[in-house]
Amino acid sequence: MTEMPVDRPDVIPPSRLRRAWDSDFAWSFRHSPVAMVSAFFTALLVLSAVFAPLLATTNPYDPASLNLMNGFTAPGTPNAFTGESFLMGTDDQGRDVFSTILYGMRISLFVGFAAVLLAMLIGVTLGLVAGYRGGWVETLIMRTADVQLTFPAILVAMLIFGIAKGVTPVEYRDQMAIWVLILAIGLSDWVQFARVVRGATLVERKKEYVQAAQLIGRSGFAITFRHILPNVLSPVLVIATISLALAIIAEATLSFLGVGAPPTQPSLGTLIRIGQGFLFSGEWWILFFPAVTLLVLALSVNLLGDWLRDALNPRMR
Amino acid sequence: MLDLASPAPHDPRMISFILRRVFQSILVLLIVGLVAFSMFTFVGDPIDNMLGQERTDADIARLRAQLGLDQPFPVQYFRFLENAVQGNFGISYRQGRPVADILLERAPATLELAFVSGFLAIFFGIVLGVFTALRRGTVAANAVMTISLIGVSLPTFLIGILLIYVFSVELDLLPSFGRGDTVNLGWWSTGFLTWSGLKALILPSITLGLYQMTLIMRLVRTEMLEVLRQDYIRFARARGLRDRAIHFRHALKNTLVPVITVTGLQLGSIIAFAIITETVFQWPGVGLLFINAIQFVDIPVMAAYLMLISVMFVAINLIVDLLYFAIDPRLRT
Amino acid sequence: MQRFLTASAMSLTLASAAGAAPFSWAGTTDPQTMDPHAVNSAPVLGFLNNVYEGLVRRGKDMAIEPALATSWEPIQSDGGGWRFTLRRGVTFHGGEDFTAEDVVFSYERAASPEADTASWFAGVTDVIAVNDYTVDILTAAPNPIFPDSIANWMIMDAGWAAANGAERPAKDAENFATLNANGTAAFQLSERQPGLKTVLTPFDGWWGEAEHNITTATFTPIQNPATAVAALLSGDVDMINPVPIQDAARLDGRDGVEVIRGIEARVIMLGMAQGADLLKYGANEGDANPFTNVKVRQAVAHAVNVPAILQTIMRGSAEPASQLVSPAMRGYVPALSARPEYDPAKARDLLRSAGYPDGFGFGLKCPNDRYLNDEAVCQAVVSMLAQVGLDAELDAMPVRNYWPELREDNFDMYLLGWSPGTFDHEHPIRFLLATPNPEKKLGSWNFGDYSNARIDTLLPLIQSEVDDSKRQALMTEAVGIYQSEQAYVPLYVQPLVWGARDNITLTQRPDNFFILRWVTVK
Amino acid sequence: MERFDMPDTLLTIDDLTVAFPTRRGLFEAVKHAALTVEPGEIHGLVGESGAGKSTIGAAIMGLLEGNGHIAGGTVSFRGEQISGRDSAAMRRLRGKTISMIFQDPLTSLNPLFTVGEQLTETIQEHLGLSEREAAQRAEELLTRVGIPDPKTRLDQYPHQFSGGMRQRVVIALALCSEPDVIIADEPTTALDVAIQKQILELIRDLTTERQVGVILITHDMGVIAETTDRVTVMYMGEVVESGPTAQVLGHPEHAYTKSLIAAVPRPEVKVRRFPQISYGGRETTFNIADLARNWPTIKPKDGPLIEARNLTKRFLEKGSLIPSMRRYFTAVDDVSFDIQPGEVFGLVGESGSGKSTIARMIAGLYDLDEGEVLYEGTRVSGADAQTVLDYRRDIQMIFQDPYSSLNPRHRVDHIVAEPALHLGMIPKAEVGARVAELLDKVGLGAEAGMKYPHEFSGGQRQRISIARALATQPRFLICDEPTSALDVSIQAQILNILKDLQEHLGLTMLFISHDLPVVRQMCDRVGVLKDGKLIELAETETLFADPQTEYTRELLRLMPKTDLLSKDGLADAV
Repeated sequence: MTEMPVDRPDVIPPSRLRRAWDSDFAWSFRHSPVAMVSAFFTALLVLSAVFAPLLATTNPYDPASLNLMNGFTAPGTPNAFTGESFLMGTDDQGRDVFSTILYGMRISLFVGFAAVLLAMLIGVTLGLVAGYRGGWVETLIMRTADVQLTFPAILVAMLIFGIAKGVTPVEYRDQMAIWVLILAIGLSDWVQFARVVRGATLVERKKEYVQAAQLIGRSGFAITFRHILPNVLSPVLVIATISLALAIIAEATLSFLGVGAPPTQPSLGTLIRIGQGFLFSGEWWILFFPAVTLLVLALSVNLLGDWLRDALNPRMR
Repeated sequence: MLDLASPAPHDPRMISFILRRVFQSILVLLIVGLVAFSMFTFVGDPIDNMLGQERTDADIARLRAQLGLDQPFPVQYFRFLENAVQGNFGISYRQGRPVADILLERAPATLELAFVSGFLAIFFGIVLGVFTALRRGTVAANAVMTISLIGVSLPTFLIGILLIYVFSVELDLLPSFGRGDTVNLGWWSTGFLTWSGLKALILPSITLGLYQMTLIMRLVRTEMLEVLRQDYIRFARARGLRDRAIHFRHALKNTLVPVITVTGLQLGSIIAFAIITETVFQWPGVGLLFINAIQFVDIPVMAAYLMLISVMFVAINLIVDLLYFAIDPRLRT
Repeated sequence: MQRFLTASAMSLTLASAAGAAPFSWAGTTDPQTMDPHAVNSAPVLGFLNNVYEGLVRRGKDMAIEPALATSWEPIQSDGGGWRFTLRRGVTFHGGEDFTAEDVVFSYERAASPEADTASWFAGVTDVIAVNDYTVDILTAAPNPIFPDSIANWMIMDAGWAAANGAERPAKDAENFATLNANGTAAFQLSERQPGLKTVLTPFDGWWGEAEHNITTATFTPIQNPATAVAALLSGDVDMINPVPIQDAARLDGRDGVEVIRGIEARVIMLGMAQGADLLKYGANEGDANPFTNVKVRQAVAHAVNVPAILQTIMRGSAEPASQLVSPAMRGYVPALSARPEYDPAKARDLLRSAGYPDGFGFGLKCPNDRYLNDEAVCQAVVSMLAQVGLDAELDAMPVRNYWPELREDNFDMYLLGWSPGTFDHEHPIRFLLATPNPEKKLGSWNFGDYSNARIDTLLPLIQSEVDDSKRQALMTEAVGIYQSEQAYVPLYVQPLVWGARDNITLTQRPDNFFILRWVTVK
Repeated sequence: MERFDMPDTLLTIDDLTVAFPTRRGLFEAVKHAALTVEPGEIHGLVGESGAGKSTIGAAIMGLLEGNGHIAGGTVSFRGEQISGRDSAAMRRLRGKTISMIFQDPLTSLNPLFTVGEQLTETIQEHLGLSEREAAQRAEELLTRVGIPDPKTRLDQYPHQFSGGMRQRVVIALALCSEPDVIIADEPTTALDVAIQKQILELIRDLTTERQVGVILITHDMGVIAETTDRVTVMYMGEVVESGPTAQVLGHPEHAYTKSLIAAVPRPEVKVRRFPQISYGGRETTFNIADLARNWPTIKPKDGPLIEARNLTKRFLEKGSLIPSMRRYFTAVDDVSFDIQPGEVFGLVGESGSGKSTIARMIAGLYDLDEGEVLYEGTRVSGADAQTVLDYRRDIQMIFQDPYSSLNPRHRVDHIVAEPALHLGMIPKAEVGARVAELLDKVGLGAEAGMKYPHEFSGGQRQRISIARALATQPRFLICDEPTSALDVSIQAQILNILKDLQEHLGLTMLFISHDLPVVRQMCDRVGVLKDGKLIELAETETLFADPQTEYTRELLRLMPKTDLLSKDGLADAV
């Protein structure tokens, strides 16, 4: 719209940082309070998860450090037996809820990120291949995707969980649980990536830069991954953000169904599962703090995804 | 040669398209079924649940052989399919009754719940989606958008528990579990015809529908904004059509085309998500049946449930395809 | 014994029949069948006790009392046996008369290979109808506790079963008796929707005198404990079993509801692999198995802070256990009621003298849906053991995976709960302590392969000793052995916590059976 | 500017300024523009992209996008100010008084409603007729805009109409409410030249017949010359010149108008170079002479460089599992031609005639269903890897769309270097220098390599494309509509570059275009394509002077006439 009829004289390019700060993307961020607030909370939570060992008052994963008599201490009030006091109280095992949340968030975020990465890897690859190759390959991939999409994610996850539990040697099950969670969520979540990437690839494939690459005999592999892939990443980024929130929730749900992280190394979801058992018994803090953390985390990530969707869609501006 | 290629009143293209889809879906579902069946081996061992505390190893071996559990799972799967084709889904290990009967008893509860939550999700999803699209950027729209996100930022089971806590325990307004009183219409038991049945539907259907509603709402909003940017909307404005006609006739119909696919698939996952809602609300549907079946390793029930879900999905996919043909003239010619 | 007596005495005083009312209750599991012989599980037998009756039954104090038999006496013959005199004038819900023929039929049915209850009759050689109201049950060897062991053997009408093709219980096919019932008890089945709802109504023709004032009784299975609590609080049901322990205190404080506490017959204990040569899990996987050393087992016993578990996880509702049965059981030895005190220093000393000054790592298996707060208890045990240097790797799983795992010996240590079906100390000795012997059906739940020749000798003596004081002496010796060898580490007796609306009066029996005829609604 | 409104002046725009707030400040898309429209008059609004002409149209309708608003001046209808009215008032005005036709008939119609539904809806909205009367009127309107069998057509959906027919429907829709003013925004840009002619004639006839006033927004001088009564020339939001069409085009006064007119390719005369527009921007240099010094001189073999023999390409139209059920569409049908070394060979035809398909077949992007392509006598279609590689090293291509032909996620130096690197034509160490040199030579400066494509304008991007093509020092260059997406002044620059390439480097070219005047300027020989068949092939001069087929004669007849345009600046004419 603002194209000049005559080529503009070149200006000296400003520094990379300056340009990034100046870009429409950054500008839209700086002018969206919601985006900034949610980015703040996301960063805060992610950082506190990463630095959990420094921030946490105890290591809830070290059984030797726990004192069962500290169990069910209310937030801020000293325990009747031990006299110890905890910011967010303790759970049934006498674990400090605050520390457990920090460590639990680590697991939730790790599972979330890894699962999304896995889903992205599978989905983007299959989507690219389907979109670029077309033909029966596309039919096969997309039909599988359809069935997968209609096949409830929880069922898929439970199925994978069941199989993995069966084939894993017993002694590795505890460590495996987290990887199985990642696999389960990742495998049930790839479809939307594949669909979006395929759609975008179909559009990109017809563009002339692809033909320019074909003209010089670049391989299909190089064209899909070097040329097309970078151009289909914006919607992928949006989906990845939303998926991250979904994966964290999915992890919680799977934990609720009893196929999640082990209680000795609780994730946020496991904490909520444990905590919901104390909803009627008056120990509200065991449920409340993890639930609020999960809500804030998922909400921030979702809001960030919302903003990204708008900011990355050029027509939305 | 048969004159199949010429345009017929019912386009053979549509029929062959649908047939192809059904065929493909069934094929993939059979494979998924096989994988699922192989899972049953790992869910646990039904034997301990079927025999009491005083069982012996010989009892275990005998029952195992009797149930065919000593066979490799492809054999078990094939036998299951063979029987299923003849309408025989076997006998529940736990209840000792034909699985088909059990499913038929339980299906109405799940279907009614899915129907109500699907309706809520679609209705409010579309209404709020249109609202947030048309009022984009206003405080009200932003509030709806943000609040709706809470629906996808908390796990379903927690929302259910919180709803029970607030509306059943603290306020004592709505029942905390179950379907209330039901009325039998033939083999179909319905909760629609009694006051307590309707009251019992409220919390579970909100719990189940909230997530889908949020998704549909956001999808409708995105699509609507996209459609509102189209030339034909600008042209409609240029012709002086009223906003109402433009928004609710021209824009909405175009918005619904992509929404239908996703919504169709979402309705499918409502039935799947019902597992969790039914567990929380003790809703006597097939989802609860499935969870119980897992707990007791009731393999015939699990297998039949997966088949039922699969068939439902094929059907939903088919309906979505047909709707597509109905709504989009470009596919018809 | 005294504990539940006081509980039931209290509820008795409150009982006063004032007007009739409907009653509804909820439990975790639905009785999977209405056939009293098809499945030997507590939910089924407990429920069907309201519909069917046996020759004998248990009273509010668990004591055996006459039911369909008015009296019984041992037969002095070669092997042994008991003669039962049947009650006259009893009719089934369908109107059929109750006779000796029904008892013989019910024996054949319940002892058939298709039945799950066959093991109750392992020692029975024959059942003979002497006349219409006398039945002889002959056993291979004298069995002093036989009447105690058949309290859950329910009598079904022979004619009804034959007419409906239900002569044998069915496991892999549907059967008329799966959905229908025809017993003699105070309540009859009027509606059955498996997994949804089961409705009972009082049987007018019952031989006994009704203590209850219920018009209809509706049972709904509610799997999720929180949902059940919500249902009770909102008045959707009148009674729930169980109340999650952690909610009990809160429920106490609520208007309109009441918590009924008692102790169950079930003892929760830790088992250890004693027959295995090597450790199977954890940091010391593949090393020699320390649990073969009694000092190590004793160290475990001293390391676990049972009072703390009872204080927090069990909320003070449970009692510590020193033996494999609770004090309420027959054969309990009051003299040996002391359990190893919590003493981490002593535990460390024991480990040091056993040659493990730095402790060792191993695997602990635990169910997560079998016993009250089982997983939390295991977690607590892990952290307590860690404090003496025992590094347990916890693997908690649903019970459907748990038993196969134990059967395959995939554990170093495990959690087990045991409730003696006969309410007798002999039961756990037979199942948990006897050297495993599949042919003699001994030690079938002795996963850790504990073996002691004296125990194996004592068991048959206990089984056939008719004299109570001699029997108790034998029992005392057995207990002394398994306590000193620390065959198991008994932790506590599982509590029973029920919740009811405060207008309900009921009796809680330690076997966790909910008997409707003791319920009154105000 | 002083202005005396005649009493029956329909539309008066006075001192109109339209502003869009952006984060870099207020952007004024239209600055102090003024124009009037009389009944029965077509007023042309011409300018290049970004001139603000469409914004004026939208401002009149009150349909400014986003947060655009009228920042100054007025729009009046029959002397009454309409700008600044509330949205309800504007809506009553729209359609009823002022109607609009958009560029793309494909997207202007709602795909989910029948043409009849859309017509009757609009008619009922404005004329308050009954359903039956409205349908009757809709049928009359379709007849009037020249759609045969209107009764059946009413029940059809937009996708069942061809492009030209659809634009007629759009016009019918714009006429529904019997408006007094019609704003036609590039109404024929998306159409083939034959259809364009018909549509313009239809608009002309309707204008006279109904005495409506029309604002015709276009970038095409030919359309202005042929259709309009008066013309307003815009440049960067400002009106630079306005007046009767013949006067403005024949005797432009403003420097911009002059340069714009000079840049228009003329079908009747071939120029050696296009005069450069020197208004408002700098003259960009292009130093082909330097490039020629390092250019490898290969003496061509005797005979044609490229031989296309019996090229045939079919596309699957309807798939089926059963081969006999499949239906194909023949895009290229038995086409043969030669291209001599050093020659510029043109292919012309309407959209869908197969010209781009042929270009892609020769470039090796499409497999051939039949026929073969020979390069210097060697068969390269379906040949072994080495032959294909050699061929690829010798050919390059310039694409139509400068926005899609450069990968937006790659840096410009990477884009330019890729072909040469991949084909192994320059050592890695020299790539940087070569890219910098090329970018400098095409007039972008070496530092352009550090940027991404989106930082460049369309013309600059097309220069990057050229730099990329030159990096491998090709002998044969395929130009697929290289300027059809560009403004006329940029087109002149790019065509000049191509002319230079041919002249200094002796490049052989295949030049694909739908635009006959451009072909006339560029090509030595021309082939005319119709429905995938090559129907005529001749020297350019011969073809324009003495077309042999009826189709070619028709194409030439339909070209917008440029007789009116000033001949100033065409000094270089051969």
